[in-house]
Amino acid sequence: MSEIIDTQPLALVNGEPFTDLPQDLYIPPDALAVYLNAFEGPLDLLLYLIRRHNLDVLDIPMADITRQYMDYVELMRSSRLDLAAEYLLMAALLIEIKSRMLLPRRLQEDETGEVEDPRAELVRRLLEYEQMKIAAQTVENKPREGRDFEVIAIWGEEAGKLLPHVEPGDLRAAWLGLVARAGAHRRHTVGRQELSVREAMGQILDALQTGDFLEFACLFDPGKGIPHLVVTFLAILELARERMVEITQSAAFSPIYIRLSHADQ
Amino acid sequence: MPINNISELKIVLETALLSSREPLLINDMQRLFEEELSIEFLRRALDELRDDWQGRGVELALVASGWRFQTRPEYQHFINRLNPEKPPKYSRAVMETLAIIAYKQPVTRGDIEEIRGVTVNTQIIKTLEERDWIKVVGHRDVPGRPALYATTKQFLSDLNLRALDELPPLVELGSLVDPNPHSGELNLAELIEQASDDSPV
Amino acid sequence: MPINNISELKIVLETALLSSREPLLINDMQRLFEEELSIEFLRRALDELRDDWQGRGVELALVASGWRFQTRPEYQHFINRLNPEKPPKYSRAVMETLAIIAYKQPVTRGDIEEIRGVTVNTQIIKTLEERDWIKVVGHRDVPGRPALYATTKQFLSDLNLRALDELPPLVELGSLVDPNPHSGELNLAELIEQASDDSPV
Repeated sequence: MSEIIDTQPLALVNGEPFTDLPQDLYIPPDALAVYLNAFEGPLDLLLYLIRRHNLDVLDIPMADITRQYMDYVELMRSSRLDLAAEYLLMAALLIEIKSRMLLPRRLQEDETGEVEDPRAELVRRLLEYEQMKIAAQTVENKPREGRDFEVIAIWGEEAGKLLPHVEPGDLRAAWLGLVARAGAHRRHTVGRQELSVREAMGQILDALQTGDFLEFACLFDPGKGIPHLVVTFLAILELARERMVEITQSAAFSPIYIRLSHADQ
Repeated sequence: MPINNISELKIVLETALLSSREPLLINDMQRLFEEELSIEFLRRALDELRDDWQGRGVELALVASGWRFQTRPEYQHFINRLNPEKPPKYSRAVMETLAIIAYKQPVTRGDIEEIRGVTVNTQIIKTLEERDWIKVVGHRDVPGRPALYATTKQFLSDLNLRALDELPPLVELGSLVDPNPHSGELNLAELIEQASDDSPV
Repeated sequence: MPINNISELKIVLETALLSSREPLLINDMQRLFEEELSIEFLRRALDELRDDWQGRGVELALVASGWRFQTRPEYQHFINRLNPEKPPKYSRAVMETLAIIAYKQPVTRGDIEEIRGVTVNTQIIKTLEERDWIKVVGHRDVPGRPALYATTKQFLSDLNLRALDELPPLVELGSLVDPNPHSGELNLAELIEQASDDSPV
């Protein structure tokens, strides 16, 4: 959301009591981006405007709707152009329809014998979209496995014998599910570098399992290249920071020893 | 161990259905027995079994991929208390895409974009594919040969449906006018709330 | 929905036990109900339930990790005649615990609980240890000296990975999954706060 909002004027929104909206539905620019996030696209916004005014979709007053729609798009354009692209396209369409309606009607009939209304195509799209919007809600409300009911599969010998299969992608999916549940504000990024360090931490702890002191230098394998040495070093620092290992050195330049914290206990 | 009567048959069917991870078709159930049992006999046993489970927290249901035991939604709140984790809620974009595929299948991504008026994020398609609710069933014979998507049996089963035609019919919107005429005085918070609320009507 | 009598209690227990992937302890079962039910009451209901299931192909059994429904061995040969089943799946709880250990190792149980927001069942850790996918690699130097878990070589080879950094990178899911299940209840202040937050939603 942040990308489509200037943080500075946002305070203004908070500062001003926007409780009553005038008839033309003017929305302050800073709130607009927030507001637009609630829409799935230009059709959704257009539908909303029409529904808000309690207009019959089949009889859209093009001039009013176009003007209002343009107000939105103009506001949007000033804050974020790429988001506005699809909305601009719709604006162009609205204006085209409007201008065609201003032209003298060509008394040209189509196959069904009706005079072509420039709004027809837009109306068709709006109705189709709204129909799908309602359908989406219907599908959402249907009882769903895992949310509204569970499938039964009790323990059997066969099931006990076979071990579940796990793919790396399943782990990622599990993690993403976690992040989604944890909420929008917490961001868990684990970079490749951090992972390597985490892995090295595990390996070092493993090497220290005996509880004995190991010499600092033993933990490094120069054959694996400089990145590996750096990662190992970072891992040791991280282990020390998280107080998982003790690092001791009796005097300057004497060997450095590492062991598990409280290995003697 | 031959099956002598319907009670014995019901016990075996119940055991198999309770322990199977996947729904069972009548064909599958015929394979449970050494002797050949007629479909009518199995069908009758299943109907009786379904009646036997009336009034319990678990029911025997027939869905797209076969017969299965499942909990009744009325008992979900007990189970949820045991397991406080909530399954993810899909965004409106995902649900709209799913609805279009379900009702208009087979469709290409372009078809979906045409209806929604916005580009369809690849991630949306992926999410639905990973859930095993949609799949590619072919390609349209136009330049670029775009993939045609359709819903899966899994989708129907997960929504407790036997077939696509059990989805509620689409609402005809010929002259639909907002049933909630607004008062004229609007409040921004309310506006946003309404707009972010999923219910369209 | 308060529990008025033992029949109602039995229905709920049966539903929970049939749908749970892991055995349930009496403690777990107490969590099913809003009101506090005594262990004796639950115990009595379980005994009755066990009796009710006499003579069926499925039994209610008390195993080391709790109560569960399981198929009676005498009926196994029927089930074996069905196709070899698809391998079972780990529950979401197990998968998430594994994901946290894999991506954040070494971690304590407390770390896992903090990320998942729920307590970690001992059974989950046991399942992963028995699979030889995780192990204790040390203890954190804080009160209680909790065990630090990390993934094993076995885990990498079973997942066909050479090193941990071959795990799929974690890309943010964007807004596909609604992070806020109560989006209907959003108010303006909250929305603006979210919008000004730097973290992507």
